Amino acid sequence: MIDKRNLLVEMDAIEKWYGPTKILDKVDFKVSRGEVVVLIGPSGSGKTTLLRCINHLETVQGGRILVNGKPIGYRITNDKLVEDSERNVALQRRDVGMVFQRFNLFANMTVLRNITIAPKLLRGLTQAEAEAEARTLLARVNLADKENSYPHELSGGQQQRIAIARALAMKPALLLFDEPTSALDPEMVGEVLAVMKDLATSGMTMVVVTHEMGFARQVADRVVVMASGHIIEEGTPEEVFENPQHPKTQALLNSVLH
Amino acid sequence: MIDKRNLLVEMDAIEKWYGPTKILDKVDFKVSRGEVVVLIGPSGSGKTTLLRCINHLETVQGGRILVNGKPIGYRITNDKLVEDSERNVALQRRDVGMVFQRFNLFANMTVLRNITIAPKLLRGLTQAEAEAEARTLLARVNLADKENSYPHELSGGQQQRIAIARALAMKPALLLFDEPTSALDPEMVGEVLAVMKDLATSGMTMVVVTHEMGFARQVADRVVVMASGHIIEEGTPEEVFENPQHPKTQALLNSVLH
Amino acid sequence: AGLPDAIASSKTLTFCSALSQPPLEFVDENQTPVGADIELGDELAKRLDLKTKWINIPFSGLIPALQAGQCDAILSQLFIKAPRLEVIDQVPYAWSQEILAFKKGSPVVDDPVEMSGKKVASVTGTTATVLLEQANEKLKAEGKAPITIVEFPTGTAAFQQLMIGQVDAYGASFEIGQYYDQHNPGEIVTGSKPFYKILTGIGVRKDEKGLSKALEEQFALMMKDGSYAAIYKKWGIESDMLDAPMPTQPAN
Amino acid sequence: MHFDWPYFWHQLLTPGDKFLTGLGLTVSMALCAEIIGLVLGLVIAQMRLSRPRPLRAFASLYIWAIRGTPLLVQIVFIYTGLAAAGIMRFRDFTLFDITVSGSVQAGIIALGLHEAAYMAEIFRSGIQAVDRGQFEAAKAIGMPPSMMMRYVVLPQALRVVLLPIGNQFNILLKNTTLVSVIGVSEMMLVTETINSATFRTFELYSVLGLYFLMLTSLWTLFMRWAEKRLELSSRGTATR
Amino acid sequence: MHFDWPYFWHQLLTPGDKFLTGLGLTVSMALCAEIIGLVLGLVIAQMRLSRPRPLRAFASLYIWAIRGTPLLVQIVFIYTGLAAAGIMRFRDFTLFDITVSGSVQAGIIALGLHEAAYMAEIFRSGIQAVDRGQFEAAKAIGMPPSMMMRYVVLPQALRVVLLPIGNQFNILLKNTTLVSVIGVSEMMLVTETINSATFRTFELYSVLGLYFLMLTSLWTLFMRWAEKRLELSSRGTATR
Ligand SMILES: Nc1ncnc2c1ncn2[C@@H]1O[C@H](COP(=O)(O)OP(=O)(O)OP(=O)(O)O)[C@@H](O)[C@H]1O
Ligand SMILES: Nc1ncnc2c1ncn2[C@@H]1O[C@H](COP(=O)(O)OP(=O)(O)OP(=O)(O)O)[C@@H](O)[C@H]1O
Ligand SMILES: [Mg+2]
Ligand SMILES: [Mg+2]
Repeated sequence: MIDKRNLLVEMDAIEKWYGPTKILDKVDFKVSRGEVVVLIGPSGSGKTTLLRCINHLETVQGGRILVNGKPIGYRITNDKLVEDSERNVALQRRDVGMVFQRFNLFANMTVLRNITIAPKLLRGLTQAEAEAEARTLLARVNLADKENSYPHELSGGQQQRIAIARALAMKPALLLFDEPTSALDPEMVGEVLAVMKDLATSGMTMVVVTHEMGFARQVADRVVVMASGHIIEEGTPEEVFENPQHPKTQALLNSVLH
Repeated sequence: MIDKRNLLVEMDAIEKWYGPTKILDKVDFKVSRGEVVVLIGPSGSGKTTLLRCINHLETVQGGRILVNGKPIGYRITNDKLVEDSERNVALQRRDVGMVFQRFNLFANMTVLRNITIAPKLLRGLTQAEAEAEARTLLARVNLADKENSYPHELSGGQQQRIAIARALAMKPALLLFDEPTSALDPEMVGEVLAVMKDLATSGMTMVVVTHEMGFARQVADRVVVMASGHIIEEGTPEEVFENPQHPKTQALLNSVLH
Repeated sequence: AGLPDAIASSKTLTFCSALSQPPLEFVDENQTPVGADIELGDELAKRLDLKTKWINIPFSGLIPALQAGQCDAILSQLFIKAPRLEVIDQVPYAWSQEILAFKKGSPVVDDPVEMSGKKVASVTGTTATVLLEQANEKLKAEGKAPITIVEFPTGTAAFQQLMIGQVDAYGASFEIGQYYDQHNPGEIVTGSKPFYKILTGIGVRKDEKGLSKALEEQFALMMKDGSYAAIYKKWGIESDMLDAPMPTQPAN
Repeated sequence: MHFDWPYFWHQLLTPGDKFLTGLGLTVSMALCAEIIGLVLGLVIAQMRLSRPRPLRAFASLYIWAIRGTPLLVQIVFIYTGLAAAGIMRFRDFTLFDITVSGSVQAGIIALGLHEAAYMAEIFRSGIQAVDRGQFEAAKAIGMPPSMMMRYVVLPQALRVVLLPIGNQFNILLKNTTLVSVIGVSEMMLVTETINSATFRTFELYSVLGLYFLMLTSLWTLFMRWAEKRLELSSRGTATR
Repeated sequence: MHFDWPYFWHQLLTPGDKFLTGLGLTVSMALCAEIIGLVLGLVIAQMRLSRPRPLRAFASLYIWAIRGTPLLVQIVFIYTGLAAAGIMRFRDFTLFDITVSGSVQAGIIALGLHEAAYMAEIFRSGIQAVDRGQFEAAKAIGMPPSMMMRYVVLPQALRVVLLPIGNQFNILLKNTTLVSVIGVSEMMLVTETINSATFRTFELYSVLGLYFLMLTSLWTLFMRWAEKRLELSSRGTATR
């Protein structure tokens, strides 16, 4: 099922501790180019933590993470992993976009500036180029008319779509979503999911933590189930949803679907 | 209907302004000894303000308030009303107990101390006398076992019953209640209303602002309806509830009862 | 060696002085430094073809300021004393005498020891403070009550405390006491006899022998041509004049 | 650079009597001034929150004037200025065998008056942090203002004001150095005096700085401990 | 009591050139020190919040030592102590025709270093008040720390720090009086020298106090105005 040469994310035997508590216990997790992976699991199972390890927003205490074939957050010096400088990690993160539950748009900037700032500063675009790209992206998320608004003037659903556009503006190889719709009022969930579906269809590699089972069923190439810091089950949406093997998966699906 | 000699509260042509806004507009309001008056009216109509004028927690800009035949908050000097000192007002307030929506028990004192402090300091009781009285009152509000608790350790219903006991400890001639149950979870409303009914039955003079129409029906001698700073209607509960005269009263009853 | 480079290039000689010690150094109503030491310093500099600059520093801060390079020399009735000579050189130019100043009406005594149990003001870091402390040692040995020494950062503050009556006496130099006595007639009575006399000198950093040499030479010339005497006469302190030029201390 | 280590260690570890007396004076002046500041500050805070206009105006004026002018100016003004104008002269007095000189009195009073303005603002914000309902309940039950303050409001304000009061005391400790200008032989003036005989300014002021660092750090540690205790005790009541 | 009213009014309304120069020096020293304090304070705040342990430790040590010792001691230490130990000597220099004397330089530096410790704490709390999500979003998009600070965090922290910075500047203005001890002719030392010729302490220090009151009050008014403007402008964006 997994084609080694085509791997975009390769996590091997990841261990993560918070103080004395083990949060991730030798987790192996791989994502191929173009794949859409949905991550589900009960609260506290480590989904957010796993996601945040991919772009090194969390440090790990054991194991190895390769993004695009290169280790992230660590350099290999004399065969030993050495934590990399913030500056180098920042470079590596440009390939990995992230969309947060609470949107986290830059509160001091207009929508347009939110989207253009990173491409200008980090991809070296001119103001005009960055704005042109930003307007294309805004059109894509159906918010062409909001470029001069400030985040606090927008609804949650609008903010989340801007957040997606902002992430796309860096032309990442991979997008991470951490419950992108769970802070939204129900009437806004649809507009965000529509944008995500559109992305998936266009071939973007995505890892999505979500409780939206409908989305998973329609869009996911693979569903991965976590519990207490382990991956307990994975497979196509059909396999996992119709025929769950692990009793915890069954319990989870029961609670989410009803 | 009103026996002049028996009046406990006599408010004549009360005017109250907040800055440029008139809150009470020439309100006449009288309460006889032993009477239970329930005050209803839409939000912002001035019920709380009227109640707080009775014990001079609010100043008035016109009119006259007598409690027990004596003016409150003002002295008559050379035939003119002069605002009284805080110290004198404090003396006059001892005859008027008040129970607040948010209980306002003294947060730094145990239940017992909440009840005994004023009688000790103001009525000159000894510690032993004050405690004996307090225990009787605690038994009356069914909280004999809570005397050493602090307010934040009690439920809202318990706190409100303590607040009633605290007010009673000063042996007031009159008790004012400002929506005593509206900050309570529904399951606690009953226990507070029960104590209030008991008080009413025992002959205590009470003015109660409340939305509990059942209570008004059962206990009130008179229901007074306010709207926009005026008293628009009054009468027995039967008269007001069964046969409201003023269209605003009808609208109010519709919204409260349904 | 000639003058230090910094002086030669800026053409300015900078003095540190506690400008609260009339008639030697103080400020007039226009806030300009005046006094016998000031005139002496200006004249010495003129003869070296230099301008002067005066920096007002509390007395106790003078030597630190010199060490810190805030100025090239100290001209501020700085007595020549062994501990000072360990850290700086001094070019002698006059005598000084110590007295106790009293307010009119107070009993006048000649010896600090007689101030037992009383309060005496002095300026932090001056010899008066040291002399008062020595008197206290003596009093202690005799089992008598010590003098309460109250130190102030400036002579002005100390003098003012005396005028206001918050101290009983002010341990000062004879010259200062005499000046206040003349300028506040009837307010001050100086102690009848100076109880201490000491050589006074210009302070110079030890590593600037060129400057001390130059000052020493010019001072000798001033003595010869009478301009030295003229300054001291003008300020009424002829009794402090040196009889003959003396070498820079410590001599070696 | 030449740092005289032996001299430094000597001064640090075996300070002379004069220095220790200065240390004692620093601490005791700070404590006395703090007491004045607390009492007067409380009074002024009450005035600021009281009804009569003249009282309120006076309190505001006091706070504005004291907080708007430098402490150093206040110290000289009180000690020398008042005496020069013939208004007030600080005379030595002896209490239980301890003679308190006029300059020490003036210093304590100047520091205390200064502290009071800051304390008044701290108390005011503490009192205003108490829930309005507590005031109303106390009034409604018939307590006169003084009783309400004493039994209901101040005990509840205490928690809020403790930390800022502690920080302010730390500032006061450091401010005692300013009274050296009126001839009070606290640590700074003693150091100055020693310096004028030895000229080891760097070493001496390092020692002085370390002593102050010790005083202020000890006080900070004490405050942390007190805060933790208070927290524990309140948690105690919360779960009783 | 004898108060010389004519003299008082004369000094207040027609202060001499020297006094006005002193006033100018007071204000310009405060401004220069504030700039040093702001820049250095920002650097130290960043160090305190940064990852490398030695940087963090240095920043904490700096803040602790400066806040734990009296400013007066710091001033003397920097001006006299450093020179006495042969570490640093402040020399006059001339810039655009203005000669800045060594003592003024030392004063500005001492005040600036002092201010920096307080500014560092203000900036730190301002930065910590910014929502964590803003940091994470900036990191996730690939901004290195310096860029994140400059474009995302500091602009948002600004609002929180403005008021405490303003208050701190008021304190700084008053603290300039302390440099009179190293012979800087700011307002206080000028007053002192005038006093040494006239001994009208009470009147002179009243005038000095009033000038300071004017300075600090003007600054307070300016701050209120600035705050209101900021509020209005933000309300503007909120309802756009
Ligand atoms: N900063 C932290 N310090 C200590 N423990 C943490 C921290 N962050 C997360 N945890 C713990 O790590 C575990 C995994 O957390 P994580 O947020 O990854 O779970 P999750 O699967 O995303 O849950 P949810 O569905 O609630 O978001 C939980 O037990 C959580 O309590
Ligand atoms: N402190 C105040 N300042 C200005 N206006 C006030 C203040 N307190 C009350 N008001 C106004 O006075 C009017 C009457 O208020 P009041 O609280 O007496 O009404 P109410 O009948 O008790 O309403 P509710 O049922 O909501 O408690 C309202 O319009 C209210 O906005
Ligand atoms: Mg999560
Ligand atoms: Mg109400």
